[in-house]
Amino acid sequence: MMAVTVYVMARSRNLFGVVILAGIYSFLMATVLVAMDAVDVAMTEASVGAGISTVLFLGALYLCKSEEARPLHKPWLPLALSMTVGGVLVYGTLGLPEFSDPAAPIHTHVVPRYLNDIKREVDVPNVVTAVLASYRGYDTLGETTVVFTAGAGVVALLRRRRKDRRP
Amino acid sequence: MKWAGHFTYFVTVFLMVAGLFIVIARDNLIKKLVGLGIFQTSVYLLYIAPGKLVGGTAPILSEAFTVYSNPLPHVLILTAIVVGVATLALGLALVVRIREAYDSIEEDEILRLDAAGADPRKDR
Amino acid sequence: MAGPEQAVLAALVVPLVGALLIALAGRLPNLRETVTLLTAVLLLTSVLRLLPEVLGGAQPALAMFSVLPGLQIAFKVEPLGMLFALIASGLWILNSIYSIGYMRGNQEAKQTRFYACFALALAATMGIAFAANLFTLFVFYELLTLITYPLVTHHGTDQARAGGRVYLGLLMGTSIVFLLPALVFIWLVAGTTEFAPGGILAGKLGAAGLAGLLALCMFGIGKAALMPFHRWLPAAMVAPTPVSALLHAVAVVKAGVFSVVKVIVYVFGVENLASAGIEGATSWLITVAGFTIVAASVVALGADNLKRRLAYSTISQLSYVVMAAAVLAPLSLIGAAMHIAAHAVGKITLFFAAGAIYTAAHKTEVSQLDGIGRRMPWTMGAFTIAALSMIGLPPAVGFISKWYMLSGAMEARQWLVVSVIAVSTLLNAGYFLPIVYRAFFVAPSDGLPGDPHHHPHGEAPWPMVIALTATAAITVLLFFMPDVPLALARGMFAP
Amino acid sequence: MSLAQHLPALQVVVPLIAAPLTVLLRRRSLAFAIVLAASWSALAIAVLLWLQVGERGTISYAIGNWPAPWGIEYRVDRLSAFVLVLVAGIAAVVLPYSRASIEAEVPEQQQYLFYTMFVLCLTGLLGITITGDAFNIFVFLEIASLSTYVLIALGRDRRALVAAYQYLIMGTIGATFIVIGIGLLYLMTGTLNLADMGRRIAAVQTTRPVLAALAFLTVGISLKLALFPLHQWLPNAYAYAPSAVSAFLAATATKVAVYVLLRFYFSVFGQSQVFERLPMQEAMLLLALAGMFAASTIAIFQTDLKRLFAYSSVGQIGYIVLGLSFGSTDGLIATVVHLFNHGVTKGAIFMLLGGVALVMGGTSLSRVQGLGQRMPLTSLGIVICGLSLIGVPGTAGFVSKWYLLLAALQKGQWWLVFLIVLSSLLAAAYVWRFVEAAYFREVRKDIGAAQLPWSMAVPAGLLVAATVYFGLDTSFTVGSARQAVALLMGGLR
Amino acid sequence: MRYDLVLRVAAKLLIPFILLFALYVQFHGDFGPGGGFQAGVILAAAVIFYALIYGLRDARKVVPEPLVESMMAFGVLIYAGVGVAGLVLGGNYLDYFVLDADSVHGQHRGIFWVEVGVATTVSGVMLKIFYMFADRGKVDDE
Repeated sequence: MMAVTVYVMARSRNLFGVVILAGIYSFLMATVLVAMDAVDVAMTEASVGAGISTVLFLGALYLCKSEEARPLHKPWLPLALSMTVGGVLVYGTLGLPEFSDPAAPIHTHVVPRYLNDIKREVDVPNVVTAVLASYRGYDTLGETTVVFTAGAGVVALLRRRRKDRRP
Repeated sequence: MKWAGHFTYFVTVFLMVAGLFIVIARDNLIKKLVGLGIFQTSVYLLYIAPGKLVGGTAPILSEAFTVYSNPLPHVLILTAIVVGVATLALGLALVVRIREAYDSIEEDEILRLDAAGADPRKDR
Repeated sequence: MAGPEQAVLAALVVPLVGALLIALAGRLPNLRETVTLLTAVLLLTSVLRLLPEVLGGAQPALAMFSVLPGLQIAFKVEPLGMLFALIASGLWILNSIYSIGYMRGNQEAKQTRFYACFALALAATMGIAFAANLFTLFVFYELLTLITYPLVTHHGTDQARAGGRVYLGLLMGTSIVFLLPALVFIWLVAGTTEFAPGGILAGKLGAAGLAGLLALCMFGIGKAALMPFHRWLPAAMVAPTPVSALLHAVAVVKAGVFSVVKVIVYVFGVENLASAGIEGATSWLITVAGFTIVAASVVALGADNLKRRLAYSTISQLSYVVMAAAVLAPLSLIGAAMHIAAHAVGKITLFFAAGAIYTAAHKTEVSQLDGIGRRMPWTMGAFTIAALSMIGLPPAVGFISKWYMLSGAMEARQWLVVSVIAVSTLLNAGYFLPIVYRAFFVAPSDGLPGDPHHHPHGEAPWPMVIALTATAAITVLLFFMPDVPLALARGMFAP
Repeated sequence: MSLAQHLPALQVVVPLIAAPLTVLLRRRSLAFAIVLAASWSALAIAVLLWLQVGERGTISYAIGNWPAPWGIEYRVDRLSAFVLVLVAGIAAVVLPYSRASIEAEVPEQQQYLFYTMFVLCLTGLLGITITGDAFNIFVFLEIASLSTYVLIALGRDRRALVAAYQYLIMGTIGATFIVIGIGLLYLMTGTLNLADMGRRIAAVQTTRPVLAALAFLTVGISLKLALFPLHQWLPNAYAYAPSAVSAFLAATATKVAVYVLLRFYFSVFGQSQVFERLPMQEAMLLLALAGMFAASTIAIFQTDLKRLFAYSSVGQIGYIVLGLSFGSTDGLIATVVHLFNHGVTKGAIFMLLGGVALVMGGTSLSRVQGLGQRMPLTSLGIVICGLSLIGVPGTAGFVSKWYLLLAALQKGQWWLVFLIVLSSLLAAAYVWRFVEAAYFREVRKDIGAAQLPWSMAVPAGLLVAATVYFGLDTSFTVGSARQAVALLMGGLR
Repeated sequence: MRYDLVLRVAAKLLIPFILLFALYVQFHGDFGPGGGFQAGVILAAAVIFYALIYGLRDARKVVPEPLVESMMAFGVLIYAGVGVAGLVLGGNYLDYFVLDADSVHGQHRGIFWVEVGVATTVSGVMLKIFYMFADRGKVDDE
């Protein structure tokens, strides 16, 4: 289903439609994530993917024309390129442990401490929050900084300049 | 069984290929960004999927459950999503500025304009 | 008087300071040129200060600092270097005197830059002369190339730029493409680049390796103008005459052949090469050098432009040194060393004369020189003596160096070398004597009144005349009392 | 609890805190003061760290007091300390320079934000260098990248926008590749801590995911460091960004990317035999050579100095990667040393060019005619740095070249030796295009009124001096490099 | 549509709830899904919603731009500040254990403040970006 959406997005040239589809796509992604028990991620994806980015896109489209020009050249090269990348990834993933295999390293190595000792160490039921804010709190600081960077950057780029108010 | 066991990976790969394709192949700047978004989201799956344990539940501790999905990837992806949207915002801001400066959001067209020579009015 | 180490340091620093002062004194020409002369004199004195030490067998050394572990910027005054330094610093004084006359006589532009670069070039030359290891030699070699570039392109015209391109391209190109790898390789094999009697590669490489490495070095030292890398010399003729004199007689080309001799003696080691089998290692070098000698002489024979003819003569004369060194016989090596000196004084005289003619009569072609000897007797007299030295006839020092080379070649049974020397001597005579003949025995073409070319002129400005007379005098002097240079040349083999 | 043992954290946090302050205060001069203080203290910290590491060896700092691999670990070893010094040092020099050049190039209300972005970029680069956690690398990489995009887009010319956009696209793709690579590694090892990864990877060495991860990481990072076929973003970015930005990026951004590559190769993959499975070294050798020649050749035909030297950067990166491809001690020394030397040299060149742009109103070859008389010192500086690019003895470039040749000769690859020296002749060719324009053309009377302010001349001169100094006294560069490489090679076998 | 009565009433009714929800997500993040980031987004969404209905001008009145811009900065400062606090109190950077006598409470406190910081920055940035784009739009239409 997502696949279909994506395909349509790739084909369609009406940017408005594309953006809306992107929103839908994010919602689908969110549901999938829920199915994967990643509720926090799902929530974020929904609010960000479907919410923020759609608004942003619309905002941008509102400033630009919403019809994409017909591509001039037949895109064989890009296709080949992305295919090879995909190929490499398939090659790689085939070696990965099977889906939901409890013996996979990620379940056995670092995580157990989070799940088992958390009550004693942090005592926050939502492990994600705990890890996010405490164990790997520094990543989150970085993440916040990234957001801040983006904000300040947008300001730097879009702030009106008194000089060239165009008539 | 092996192939079934890797189904989610294939979805991931497909999304990724599609996204990358859009980014490289399309000339429209906004379309590129959309593709970029898809490309990034595909990675989310790559991280999250292996974290799932069948019969497990969301990593929110309570007496009722014993098996939880792996929280660490969730954390990482939360960060990744945020980074993604940050990048998106910047990208769009750039597009807007480009549109003002060139009055076009088609890459090939812009390149043609540059080839034509220096811009009539400095955009500052 | 300060100790020898300080003297070494002085020899390096004096020109630098001089250059600085010259640059500062740019506003006032007189002061500027006094500074130049003073610097030159100071330099000569500090070099002379070292002479007795070296003749006494001492080798004053001075280690600066190491760039990489095992790669040191260090200096050591050994006889050969002493000889070279002596020539360079001594001739610099005369050259400065001459330059003053020339630059003023022709109202050259950017004179300050000229004198400053000149001083810097001398500093670099001293560095080469006193280099204690191949690395230091290489560094100063490159510096010399860069510093002389603005001198060569002094006029800033398109022609000058083209000439500069060839000059820099060939010298830098050869040194980076051939010499640098050779240097690294030597360091890798020998673990040092220190110059040592008997060579540092002794027993470290097979005949093939030696031959290859030798090839890299010989072609790498482009300043020695071995064919096919000789093009830069004629190209550099766009420079003002004093610069040509500097290039040909004082610094650049001498630095080239000097390096060649030094590399052969102290890096490869004579015995080492000889044991590797002279056919294996050096016969091709002899052939190349011999070919260069003859070919260049032939070209010179056909050249009408005076400076061009002199340039090709230089090319062939340089190859004497290379060839003599390649013979590997002690005598011939002494001859090579002597020839560095002999050719220096001789060739600088010739260029001074050419410059004087140009300044006084604005003539550049051989064919215009009819009867000029009567107008400029001193100049042409000096020219004649120098020419004799070039050909290798007494009473000029050229005779001595050629003598040693010949005897060395005979001793080593190198009949090819002998014959080459013989032929080239004839050719030399063939392209020098006609000039002398025209100058003195052909009636001047523009002598007749009413002739449009008629413009009476006498000698060039007096500083130039003094300079060229002095060099000519030295040429003769060295013939009668060659003891000092000979002693130094022999010193090469002193244990 | 002395401050000394918290240096690793402060190294990054000081500039990080400086960033929001600049936004709060919104005053250009205040922002400048804050950022200046931040970057100088960053330099001080970096030097202190370098000394500490010199004495006590690798420092490990557990952030949040969570032991690795559960928490995020900061890890300062000899290599990272070296790179930290480079980055912080360049920043500390560029900042005072930037003030004047920014006032000329960036509209007034934007300036305090420029400093914000600059210090954020510094934060990111330092963070990448100092962290010992794979995902943390990605996070700080993004901080650095996003701020870089903005910095570039602040350029005067509208083409700066397009350049920034292209860089954004390519950079993000690169970053995502890196994430994928990290993800695969994580899935196979179950940890994100680099050292831990390196330990655990031995068990799963040469499995497909690890190989794929290697591939993804290599491509992703190569995008960031503009290895030859992936360099398209670089020339425009450097050419149209504000001069100060060009100088800072040229000197640091790609270098940090190289550092990351070294990290992953030797700290993570090193212990496994991955390299035997893939023709990595051959591939890198080819790409490096291709870069050296193609980019240098393109550089010769540029008409704008900024572009010319931007392409030269791509070529020089070829050298860096070449040294890496040898896989030998001397090769790696060449890489690390050249990473530093080229950083200094290029920084100097772009700062000088910034001055030229300010005075002559541009850096096209037609504008710099007669620069030798107009700005004698500046053009002399450019020539000196040019010589360093060629690798003339007495300049920093020579040292790196020396080790490259040494490494090539140890392998007995004479053909390679000659290729290297030939490529430096190409460098000579493009440097001489400047020389002839500057010294053999008449001064353009019509342009160039402004005066070069001291605040720009002095820092630039400082870097030029450094270029010469590190060509004569290599105890710092080569010494540190030698230790760092010993560390890496220790990890390798 | 800016003056459509129904919408405005609906908005009046809705927005408080959205804000409430935001707060819930913020502080319930420890127990249920959610946390500072999501909260921040929702917060911003509320204001954006308001702006869409009542128009930018009013929105600016409620949430002036300078405030928004300083919010961006403050968030980061708070977060980094917590870290520094850890330093001051003798722990490592971002060390929550030392924030309170009882290390677990320390953790709680640390996480709480950190989340606040995140929420502040995020909502600030989102709003700012929204304002920026909106501005650009207005002028381009003229």
